[in-house]
Amino acid sequence: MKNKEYLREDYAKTLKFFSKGKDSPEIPGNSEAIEKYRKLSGLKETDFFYDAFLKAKSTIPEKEKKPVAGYFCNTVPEELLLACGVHPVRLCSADSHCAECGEEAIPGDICPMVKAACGDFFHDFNRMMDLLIIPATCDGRVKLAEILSPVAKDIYFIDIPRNTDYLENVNIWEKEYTKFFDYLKSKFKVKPARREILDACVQTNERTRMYRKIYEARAKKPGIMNAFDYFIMANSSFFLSPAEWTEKASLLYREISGREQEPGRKKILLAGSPVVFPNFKILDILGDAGCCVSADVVCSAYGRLYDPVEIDEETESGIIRALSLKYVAPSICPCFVGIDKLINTVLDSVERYGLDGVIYYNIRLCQVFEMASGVLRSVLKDRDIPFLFLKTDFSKEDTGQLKTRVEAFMEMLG
Amino acid sequence: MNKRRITFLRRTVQILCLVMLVYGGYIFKVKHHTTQQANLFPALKAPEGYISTTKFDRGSILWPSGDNPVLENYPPGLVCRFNPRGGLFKACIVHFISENLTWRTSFKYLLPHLTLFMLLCFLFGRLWCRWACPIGTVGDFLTMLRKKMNIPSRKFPAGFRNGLRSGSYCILGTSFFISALIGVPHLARFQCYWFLPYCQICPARLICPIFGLIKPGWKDFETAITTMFTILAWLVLGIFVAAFYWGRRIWCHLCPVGLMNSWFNRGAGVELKKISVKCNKCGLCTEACPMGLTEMFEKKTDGVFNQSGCIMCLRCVEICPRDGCLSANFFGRKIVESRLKK
Amino acid sequence: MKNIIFTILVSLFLLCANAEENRFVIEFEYPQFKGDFYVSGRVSFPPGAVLSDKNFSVHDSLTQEEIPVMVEISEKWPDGSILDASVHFAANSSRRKDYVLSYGEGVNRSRSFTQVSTLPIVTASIGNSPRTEESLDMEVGQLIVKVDRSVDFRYYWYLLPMFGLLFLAVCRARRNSKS
Amino acid sequence: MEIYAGIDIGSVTTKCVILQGKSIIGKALVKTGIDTEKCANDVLDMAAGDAGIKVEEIQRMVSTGYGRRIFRRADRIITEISAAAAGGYILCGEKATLIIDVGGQDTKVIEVNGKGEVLDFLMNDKCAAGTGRFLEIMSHVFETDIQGFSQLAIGSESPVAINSTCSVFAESEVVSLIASSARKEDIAAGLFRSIASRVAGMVRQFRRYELTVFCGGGAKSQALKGFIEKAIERPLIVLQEPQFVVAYGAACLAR
Repeated sequence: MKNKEYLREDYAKTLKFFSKGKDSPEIPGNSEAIEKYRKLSGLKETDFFYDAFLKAKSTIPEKEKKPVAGYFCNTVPEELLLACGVHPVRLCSADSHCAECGEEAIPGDICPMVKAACGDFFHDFNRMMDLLIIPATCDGRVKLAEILSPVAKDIYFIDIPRNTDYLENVNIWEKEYTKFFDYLKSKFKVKPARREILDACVQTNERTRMYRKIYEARAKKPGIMNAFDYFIMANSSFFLSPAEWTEKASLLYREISGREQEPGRKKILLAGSPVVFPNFKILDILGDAGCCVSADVVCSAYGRLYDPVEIDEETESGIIRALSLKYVAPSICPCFVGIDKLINTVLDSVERYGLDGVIYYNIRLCQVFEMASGVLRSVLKDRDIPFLFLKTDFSKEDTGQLKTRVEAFMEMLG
Repeated sequence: MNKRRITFLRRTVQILCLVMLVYGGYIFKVKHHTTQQANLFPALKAPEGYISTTKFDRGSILWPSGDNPVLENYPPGLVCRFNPRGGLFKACIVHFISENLTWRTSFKYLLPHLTLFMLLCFLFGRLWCRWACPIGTVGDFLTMLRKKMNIPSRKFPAGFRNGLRSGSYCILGTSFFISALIGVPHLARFQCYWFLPYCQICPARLICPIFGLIKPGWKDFETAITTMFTILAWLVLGIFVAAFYWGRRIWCHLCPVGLMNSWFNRGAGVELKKISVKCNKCGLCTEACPMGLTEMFEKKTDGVFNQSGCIMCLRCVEICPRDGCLSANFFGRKIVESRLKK
Repeated sequence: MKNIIFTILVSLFLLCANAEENRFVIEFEYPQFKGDFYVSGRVSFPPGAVLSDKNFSVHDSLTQEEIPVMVEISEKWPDGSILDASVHFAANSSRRKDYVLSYGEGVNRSRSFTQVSTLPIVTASIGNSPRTEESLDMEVGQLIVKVDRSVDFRYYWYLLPMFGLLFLAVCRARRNSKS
Repeated sequence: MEIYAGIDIGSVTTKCVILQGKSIIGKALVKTGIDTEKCANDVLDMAAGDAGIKVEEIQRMVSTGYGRRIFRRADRIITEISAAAAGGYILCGEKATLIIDVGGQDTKVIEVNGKGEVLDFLMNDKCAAGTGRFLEIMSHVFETDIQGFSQLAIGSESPVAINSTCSVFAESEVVSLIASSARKEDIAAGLFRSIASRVAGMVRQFRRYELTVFCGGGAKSQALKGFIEKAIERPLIVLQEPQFVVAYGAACLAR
């Protein structure tokens, strides 16, 4: 018995054990949080997004009557999934309760986002969906794929080189995405025509366009939409279909564009780790200190929705290359090589929207984000742009300390 | 899928230029004169019946006074120059210089044409190549055909492109050398078939007359020299077709006319500017560049980045999804800048 | 820089190669008899060299005295310049002279005649250019090359904008490469 | 003459400074107990007694520090960072560029401009490493108080290398060093040096530290001052009673 070869199935029993007693799809505290933020919102049209969050887990797989694929990270090309008739759902979770659950399988000092993602599955193995796609972006996700593989229905692994230099790697991306597309075709037994991929691209581009309108409106007129609404809206694109999202967001845009800006607010750029519902701790703190998150460069909102697919040649290869140029090349995640992209984006946003300062939010134990902050800090200091680094996790114990910092930062801005 | 305004404008201009260059003579209905000597260069042969080969209009030439328009004396199919004698501009500078070298025409006669050529190059750089060049337009149709066939384009490494550029210098040098050699007294008795050596193998020789319904001299095998040139012309045409079909504008690195245009490119009036802080390094500009240039993507500082290879198609400006990252300027005045397509 | 050097070299090359040729020596054998006779020769020109029949004349090579000439144009280039012309002028066998045909923009013939008498005709060769139905072998090797020293401002003022443009282009290119 | 008060409710001690015009007329310091608000009221009464005035005579009060929101009588609440900047700036004059505040719970390094405004600041993480609390815990290990601990460190000639700055792990490291019969002085100096290098690391991020003011409870330790000076290769200015700088700054901001 001792010398028996390890098989993934050996671990499945343990995983099933972890999930015992937590198998309700509802995560405790989520609906209360949604109602709390809904009350803070002064907008009518955000109701749809809050409702979508309430129903997110239970309804989507049934409603769509389509196969559902779950994925992590920004580097999975949604358009290919849409073209294959699959409903894509981004599974990134940031729930402190889930993170605690996840600690049973992922002990130690690991990024709480990874733990939460794992704990999320222990809550509800239905979230495995028909296919789980995990791109090799950060180390935590790579190992998460292995840990979950005994219980997952199907796991696909996209291997993306760490260097996001277009010239060196565009062929690798193309190869990797083509492989992924071929896999999807054979798994779901479909043969999407070029037109169908193009239609999917049109859908996501419409979404991008609408997102940019809202993004710019917020940046130019501070206070027309609070940060909770904004992130709820952006995060709901994780599981809503692009067409539905665009439709509702356009209503929201119409509503906010009629509102007047609140004068005298300090405009802040939020950079760093992803802000994902329900971990709005950082937004709570910023809101209490009276600062207005006018723009952001975090991957759960800006990084996901800001860049469109621009297709140069409408051949299949051309489309797939264009997808890689949307998803991988402009990525500002510090997991990849290319810190200059992050810094340039921050500098450009600050200049373009006349922002007062930059707050860099770092989830504890995400080392790459923390390392990138040092360079950003030094660059911003040279340009006399106020910068604040906040390192925290999902727990509430350091709220007081963070508040002091944010308040001091606001006092510093005057 | 998106509204591509620059592409639409460019295609319109290209087709207009093609029509004007090929059928301009018919459209403007101007008189012109030719002789049977035109068969020296088969592409120049005018359609039968349209031109009287024996009669000519005495005294219609007024040189250099200004009352002969650019398109006077314009035979159809003669795309290589707008006006063979005395007009304002000869489109193909290689043809024009070769001819002058061969006939040992006084340098002073060159001056007006050279000045105009330089002026146009100074204003627009290599804009000609992507917006007006008739064989480029033909090549673009081939590229469109490939896209319809769902065949991916080939990307070529920088070394290959530089090699083509060196090849272009060689072709240009050889062409001028032969042209000049014909004209040297007492040196050699070249036959007239040798003259305009590049024009004899230029793909335009075989392509453009088709539009004018002229027999382009596809099988000109009368003497050894014409046979050689005809075979070479077919070879070059093959390279041309292959280059445009698979490599988009890779041919333009080899074209000696484009080469001469490109000398003025860096200081041209049409400027491409990049504000690199707005750039997110997605590489779309390089992906979309028909010449396969990478400098614009690599550039890390702000400013003008006209390169000698750039043909000013403004595709990069059009495709860039970052608001205001790339822009096309004319002597510092902004014409168009990149933004998200509506 | 490489390009600029290349441009300058090409320009120099063009300058050197484009020396102007505008004179032919008219070669013919003097007849045995004494008295007047016509010299008649056929001459071909490169395209663009001679635009009108006024643009060439015949001179006594020694005294530079202009000889009255009759010119018949037989063919033109596609651009309208003269390809082929017959030149007739009267000579006398008692005084042997060399005749030179000058042509080009700067030449303007003042003396010509049109009436043809019945004098004997001696065929001259001017610029050796045998031609067949399909080809024209222009023996440019037979030409006497002389540089016309008369400055023609009508053309040479173009040098000004040319160099101006070149200067501007180089300046702008340098500025652009600096930024 | 108007009278102002600044109350700094820190995690270890609560300080109060009463100003009349520009001069300090009264000050008081107590240990922060479990009832923070009572503590704040007590210290205010003590300071008023010190100044010889009644609490009602104070025109404006500003509270700062970790417990600033608990003290409800304050007219204005500011963060200790702004208060420290103001205090250090007013006490040292316009040339101060950097203010180091080693407090009980956290260590702050604040950059000020020529007008006493905060340009930038750094704070240590939520754990006790590099703070006054760390020194306190270590002095307990050596069975002395902070001053004695500091004196012990000054007597050292060759400080040992201590890697851990986490209070829990440093304690066990110290215990094992004592067991290996290292000199007590050297161990104490090693501990001070490890904190100093941490503070110096924060200071060096600012790149301009010509005139650095050192305040907060930690500034009372000569050893810490010496080690920070050695690490940043610049002299530090320590004010007379460094613990009151924040409270003084708060009182000044009440004006």
